[in-house]
Amino acid sequence: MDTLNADRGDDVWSDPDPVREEPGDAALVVDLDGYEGPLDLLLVLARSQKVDLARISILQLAEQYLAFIARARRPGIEVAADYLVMAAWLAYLKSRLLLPDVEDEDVSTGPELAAHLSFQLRRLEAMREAAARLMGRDRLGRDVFPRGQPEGVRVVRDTVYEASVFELLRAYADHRARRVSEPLGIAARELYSMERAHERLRRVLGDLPGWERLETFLPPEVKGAVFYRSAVSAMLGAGLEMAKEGRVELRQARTFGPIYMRRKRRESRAAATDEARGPGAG
Amino acid sequence: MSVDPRHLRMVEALLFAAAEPLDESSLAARLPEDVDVPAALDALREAYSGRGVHLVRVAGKWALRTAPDLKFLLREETRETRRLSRAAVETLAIIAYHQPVTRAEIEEVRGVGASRGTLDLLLEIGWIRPKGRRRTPGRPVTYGTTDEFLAHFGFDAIDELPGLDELGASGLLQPRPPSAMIEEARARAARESEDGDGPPGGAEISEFPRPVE
Amino acid sequence: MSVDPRHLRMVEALLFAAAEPLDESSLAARLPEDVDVPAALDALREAYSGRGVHLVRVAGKWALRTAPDLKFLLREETRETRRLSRAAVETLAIIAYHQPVTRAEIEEVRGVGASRGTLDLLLEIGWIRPKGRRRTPGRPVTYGTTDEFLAHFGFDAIDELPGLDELGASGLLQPRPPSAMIEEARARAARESEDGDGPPGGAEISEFPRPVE
Repeated sequence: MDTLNADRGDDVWSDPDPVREEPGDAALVVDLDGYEGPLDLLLVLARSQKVDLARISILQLAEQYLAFIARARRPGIEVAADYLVMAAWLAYLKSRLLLPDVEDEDVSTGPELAAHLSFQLRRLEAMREAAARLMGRDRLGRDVFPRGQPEGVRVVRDTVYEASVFELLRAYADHRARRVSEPLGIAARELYSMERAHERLRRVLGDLPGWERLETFLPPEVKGAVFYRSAVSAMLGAGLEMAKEGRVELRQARTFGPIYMRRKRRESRAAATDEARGPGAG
Repeated sequence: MSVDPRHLRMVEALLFAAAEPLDESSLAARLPEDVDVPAALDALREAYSGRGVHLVRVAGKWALRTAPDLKFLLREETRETRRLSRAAVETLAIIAYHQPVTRAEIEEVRGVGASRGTLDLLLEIGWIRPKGRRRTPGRPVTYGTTDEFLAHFGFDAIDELPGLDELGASGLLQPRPPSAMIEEARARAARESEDGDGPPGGAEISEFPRPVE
Repeated sequence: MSVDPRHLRMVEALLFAAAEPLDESSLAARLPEDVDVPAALDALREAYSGRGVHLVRVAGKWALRTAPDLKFLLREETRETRRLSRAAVETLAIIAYHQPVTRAEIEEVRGVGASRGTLDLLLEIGWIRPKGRRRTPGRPVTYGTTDEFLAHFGFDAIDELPGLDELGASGLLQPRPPSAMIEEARARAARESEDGDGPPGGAEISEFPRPVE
């Protein structure tokens, strides 16, 4: 894995076979290497129509692409998934272009889809031209040069120490990456256990005759959101347990609403078992 | 209005000695108070035009640079700079023209996932930097170009990017096609479905076009 | 005898860009054959006399130098910019991402004792400052970043620092196993018991009821 990454690091400079950049694809894409994804292939095909990109026939382009992919899929050779997804989409587009428009506000019409594809192609081509123009400029250190022996007037800066954003991000990323290779240690965490909740509920229940919010039963030492959450769920669990034993009743008026609990009265023990299974235990 | 020649040679000396481009306030801070810095810079730029060294403005600052037409003399003495991959060059152009732009938007324009290491490389060269966050779900980081980018490619400001206005006017820097483009496509589709009972069939593609290397 | 101005500007550009003084034969080697190097040098020296920059001969070689009478402009001691050490950058990054964070926590995260000098240096530069005290035994001081930190690195707010997922996406961070997530959860749990300002993106637990204080 490390070797692979190192190789790709170099590739960034050496204008690599673009499809290979995605690990895993390299073995599959035999006929399509040299193309940087379906959009790149489409752009190359579109150029073969030898007209302004604004005037290409999207229908014809879809045909060309589908024919190309059909040939690329010789027996035993697989074509990368994204090329097939594009093929499926273009087949759909073709049908939309050839059939009358559906009267449906929610579905884009064939021409709209075609316009979007044409837009994407023109935008990609525009960016490629822009990139070529950019790299063809007179560049510092290649075409134009600064003074070779500066004598040292520098812009006075407020800070004496220098560090770039890149260094900062790199340092943090390196640090995270180093952590990962360390032995895995699972931090012990203090949580409120069911046993403790059960015990506490048993103890405090006698003092509370009426309906009380579940939170009132929480122990006073609850601190921190994680601990709090564990205490709430342990308390609910203990409450349900005791409801099953017929010792408490639970009630919740609405979803995510507050949960209430009270001691079960002894006289109505038989009837209350059903009640306890009602809203609270659901 | 003519500039005092003594002031001119002071500005000249400072710019020659400087290791990096100087802005007007840094120049003014080092010069006697009575020096009209903008006027002196203008006069100096004039004096150097046509010479082997030019006074240029990069990223809002002033610097002396060898004349571009003399690159044939100077190129050989530099090590062959390593060539950036097509992916890196395109990514740089997209960031320059669409900034601030998120990684997902770059991928959308290129039609492929950004390979790991491309942004990393551009960050390391110092041509791009994180600019902020997009106010959309997930608040993704946006990227833009740096002053070093401007200095390297010899721009005074980012709006000097070649073709920027035309691209902006054509709607190609927008995330969606402009409505004019959709109308056009609609008209063409109408024409095509009229005269084409037989779509032009894929058979004529005898030679597969190869991508430009 | 007059010198072709085109030759003059070639010599000028070569001398300007050269990293060291050039002798006449190395100049001649880079110039077209018909350039009379000694004559061009003479003419150039003449052209620069009285200017802010002089063409001078040092140890038999030629170089452009600031005019001696203008050295006073450059003499002002330039403050040297020094790069931060690796350890300091890493400490700074940890503080930026984990703030508020105590010295002991930085040491635990880095796996080495943070030298007192590193924190002192960052405090002195003004990129970090004490933020409050942790509610744990000993009530240790916590640290966080300052506005100067944001200004230096060009961020508007601390949450503009790219997140871990974005570092991964840009290729800066290698994929990690879930142990890192455990660390994160632990760090978050620790932050929640903090009495200083909340964590930078403190909204993550807002949907749960807070314990009554």
